[in-house]
Amino acid sequence: MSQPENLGKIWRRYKLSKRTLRKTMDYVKKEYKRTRIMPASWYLTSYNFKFNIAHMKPFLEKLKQKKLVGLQCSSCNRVFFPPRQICGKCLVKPDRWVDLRETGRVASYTITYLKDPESGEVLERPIICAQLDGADTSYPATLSPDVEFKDTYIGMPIKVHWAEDISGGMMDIEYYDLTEDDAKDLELRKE
Amino acid sequence: MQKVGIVGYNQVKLYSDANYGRYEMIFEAVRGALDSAGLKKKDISTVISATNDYYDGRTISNALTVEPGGGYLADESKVEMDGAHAVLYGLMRILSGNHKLAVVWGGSMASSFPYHSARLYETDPTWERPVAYVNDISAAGFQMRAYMEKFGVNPEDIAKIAVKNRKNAAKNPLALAEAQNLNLTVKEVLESEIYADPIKELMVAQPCDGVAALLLAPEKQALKIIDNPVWITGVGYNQETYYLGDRDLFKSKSMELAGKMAFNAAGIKDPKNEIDVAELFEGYAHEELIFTEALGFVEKGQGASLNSEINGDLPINPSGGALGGNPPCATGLIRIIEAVKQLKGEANDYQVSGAKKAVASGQIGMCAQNNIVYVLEGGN
Amino acid sequence: MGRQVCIASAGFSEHASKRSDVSMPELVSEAIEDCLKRVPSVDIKDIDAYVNGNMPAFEGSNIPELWMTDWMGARNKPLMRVTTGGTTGGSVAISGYYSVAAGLPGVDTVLAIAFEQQSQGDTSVGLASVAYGEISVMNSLGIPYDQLTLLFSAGAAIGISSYQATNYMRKSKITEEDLARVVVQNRHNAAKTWWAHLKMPNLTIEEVLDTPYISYPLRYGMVCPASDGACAMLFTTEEKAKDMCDIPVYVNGVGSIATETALIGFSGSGSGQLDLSEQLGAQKTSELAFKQAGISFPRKEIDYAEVYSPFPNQELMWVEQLGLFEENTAPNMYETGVTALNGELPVNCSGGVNSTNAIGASAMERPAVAALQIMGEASNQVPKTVHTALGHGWGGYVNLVTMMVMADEPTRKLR
Amino acid sequence: MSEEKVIVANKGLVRADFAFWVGQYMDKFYDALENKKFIGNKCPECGKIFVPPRKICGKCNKTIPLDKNWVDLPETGTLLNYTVTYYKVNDRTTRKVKKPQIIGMIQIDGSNTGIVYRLLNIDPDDIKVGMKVKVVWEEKTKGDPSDIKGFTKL
Repeated sequence: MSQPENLGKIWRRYKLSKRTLRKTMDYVKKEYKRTRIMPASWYLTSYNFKFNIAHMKPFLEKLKQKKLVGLQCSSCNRVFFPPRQICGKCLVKPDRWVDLRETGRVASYTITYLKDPESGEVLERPIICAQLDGADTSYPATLSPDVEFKDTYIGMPIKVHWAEDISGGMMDIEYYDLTEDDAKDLELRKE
Repeated sequence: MQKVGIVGYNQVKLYSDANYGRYEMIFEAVRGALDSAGLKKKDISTVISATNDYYDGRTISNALTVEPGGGYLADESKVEMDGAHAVLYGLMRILSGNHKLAVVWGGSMASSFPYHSARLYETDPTWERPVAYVNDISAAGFQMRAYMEKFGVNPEDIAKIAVKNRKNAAKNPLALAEAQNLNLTVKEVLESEIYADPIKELMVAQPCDGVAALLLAPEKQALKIIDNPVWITGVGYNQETYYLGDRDLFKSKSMELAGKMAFNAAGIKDPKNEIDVAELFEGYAHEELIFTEALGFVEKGQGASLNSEINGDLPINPSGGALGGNPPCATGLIRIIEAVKQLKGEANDYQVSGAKKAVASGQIGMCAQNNIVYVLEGGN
Repeated sequence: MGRQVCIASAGFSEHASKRSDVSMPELVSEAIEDCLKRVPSVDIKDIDAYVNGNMPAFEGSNIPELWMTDWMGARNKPLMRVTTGGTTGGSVAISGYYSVAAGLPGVDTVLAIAFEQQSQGDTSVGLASVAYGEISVMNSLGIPYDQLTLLFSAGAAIGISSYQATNYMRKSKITEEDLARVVVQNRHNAAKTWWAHLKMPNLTIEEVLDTPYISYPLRYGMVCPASDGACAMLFTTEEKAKDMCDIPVYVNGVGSIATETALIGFSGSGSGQLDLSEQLGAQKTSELAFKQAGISFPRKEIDYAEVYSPFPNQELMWVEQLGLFEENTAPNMYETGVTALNGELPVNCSGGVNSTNAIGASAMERPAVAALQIMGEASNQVPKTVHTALGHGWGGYVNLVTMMVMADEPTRKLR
Repeated sequence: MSEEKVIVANKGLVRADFAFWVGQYMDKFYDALENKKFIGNKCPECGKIFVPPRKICGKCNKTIPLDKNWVDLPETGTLLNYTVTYYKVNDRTTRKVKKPQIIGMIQIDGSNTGIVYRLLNIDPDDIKVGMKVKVVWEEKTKGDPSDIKGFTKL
């Protein structure tokens, strides 16, 4: 079995090879006769996606006051953040609001490579699954631009960074800041 | 075939533009079905849904409905056909002995998608779809003309069916409000807008929003859950060839074969006399006649002569049928539910007196290319 | 209730990135031809019923089985269509099994067909359209579109797997080399499978690691291709199967337990799947299937496994989650050759989804290959005798799993 | 339910484009259409002639070889069925058009199947099932289904 290694180190080791941009890999190919094609389109623009977001309203109201609340299922006591309309486990509508703190953990993360549409440069951006302390669910969010992407790790403590203009939407949590890690018992700590 | 019990059902009222979110509607249907049987979420062992990626506007239309549909940690699958086909899969799972309670739900929101475009995607994309002359509208027109030409049937006879079903729908509180009309006349039907000549607008089942759910259980368990389950004693399904030019549109070969299979399974020799009520998924008024004939209730071409009113010789679609509201992916399932209501005596205003055995059908495809038939029997 | 079900045959069409020489129904007919070739006593007219499926939004055709009726020989035959996204193939195979197990009068021999011609479609839009509805609701919650693009760029299949990969790498403390090793084993195996897509007989770990990242830690060279192809399986009753083939393969356990959707969840409500490498659905599915099959010690009793792994980390995850290996030991098994062709428990000797991915068909190819391994007729046949095997499928929004456990003798108790 | 609802309905944002491979049988057929000709292929067992051609005869379940059994067909046919509709269904929306279009099912002489196309320059009252029709080609053919402009009275 391979040696346990720090992910950051692995990242650095292969960082160079990332630049080689070797896009083709040879494989045994067989050519097939090309026949005509008939085009068709699926216009999703003519679809309406209908949702009832009544259960989100109190949550959005609280966001305006820079307060975080989760919706709790009174049957299984799971706390949903963002609020969820139906608890699938119990097949009931959760109806209890609980206050949540602004701190949380990175439940999972990945680093994406998106081309900047203007400059054409490939941007590296870590995307995290953030789980707030006290909530039983996580959701995809962004990290503070100050955080080096290679410093990301699972279990990393984070804190809500509020946007300057609060509008009562999910984007009021602009991103998550890194906070001091005081958990000594964490299995794999950042070295 | 061993019989399988229907132990609960629920249907959300049909709306042309429902004040519902999609997940909410599914939740309401499934939760209601469970409540109707007095069961809880943990009792569900398998969930079969009927949705369609092109109707819901998303790939894997069942991926996000797992939770509202009761599928969390249940043996879940999806049938991408009519709701009645989903019941078939639920039935198979129960009959295999692997499962003790199956939830079957189906439905979509026609207010959210372009129905006719989605139907167009069913056609042969290498030949018919680019020019779009074959679509559900023109296919239905061909079918009605073929039926009329072959048997010399008048448009009035077909309009009568539309009148009957829309009048019946008026007695059904869950039917689509737009389809309910107690004072409709044949003349009004014939003078409504041309849809695909000879089909007029009021002969067409209007797509609408709706979800329905049904609970199935094996015989032994069903009797523990409720006192008077309705039994599925026979099922038959069949598909005929695709190209309209290859088919005899004046009859429904697939319905004939499906009916034969179902009656054979249920041990029914003389459907005409043994069946008390039928709930057929008629996309258009004339299809009810074609199906009635295909199932052997009347001779070919004589469909119009049958008295199919609620108090008639063989009541057909006392609930109003699909003309009383056609939520894609749920309509066939609702037909089964309506048949169950008749057999349990729960149909109130449109109850057929003394119904013991019923037939329910579902369909999919141009001119009902694939049909499915159920034979249901009342308890005790 | 119920009856024993056997797999009598399985067949494939050739897979390639562009099967531009055939239309969708013609592709399907190729797989049927190959399937029936193995059972000379069976004519297409002997098929009693059909079960079908593909991933429709990837190909732009709604319910294509209506159109391809004649090509499948399904004219005037019962037909049911089952689709569940990535697990479509597995779901179709399972519904083929149930069609026979139910014992409906006149339905004994069932042909299950799964197919995909991805080169026709817009896979990226297809994949993203899983979440279009949710995008719209998240818009209403105040998340602008450009932000969503960023979040969702890591939200499609590859994005989800990269989350899984980071979680798994953290737990088992492996390097990217371990991931590349899995890829190399798969592509080498694919080279010996006649219908596979990415046949790379000389691939090395270094070559894989020399490709750019798509989404950390997954590299271009580690990712499954998009293929065109079809797969067919013939299910029938015990009695009939004995007449049809030498070694009928009994389907002893099936399962398809769904769990909570991952990442954004439904209507943008997040997910309770916190550790994506921990798959409750897979665990419950294997529990159910093994229970039906009477298997208590999967590690000892399973001789061959085909798992659904478009990405290498998944292969490592699944073999653990399905109960074949102890947690976090899978990478070691790949390093020491336990999972190789001549190993103790060979995995994915067909090259797996990592080498051939016709999405709708992929999850069916797993049980199909597993069945052929038991029959001794697989393209890349393992040297040892295979008695019990499993075929697994994964898909949906990381929440759908299918599994089929099969053996050369019946162990399912009829209840 | 008494609780208040807040329904949001948002449009989808994109469209997906597809390109269907027609396969070698249809490819030959479109080659012929491009040259303003009809061809079909014949089932070796039942002798039925298909327009457009198919790989497998659904009735006999026989594969028709690609290189054999091709038949040249005339430009004339018989009207099997027709309908008049104001609806024009295309991929985008369901449009209602001002002028009704007549859609007919035509059996090309010598073939055993019906194809569905528009009927041109015919008054709806003059149409009779069983009447003879003739193909009208598009001036510039591209080798796709739109090469056939429609059919008109012979």
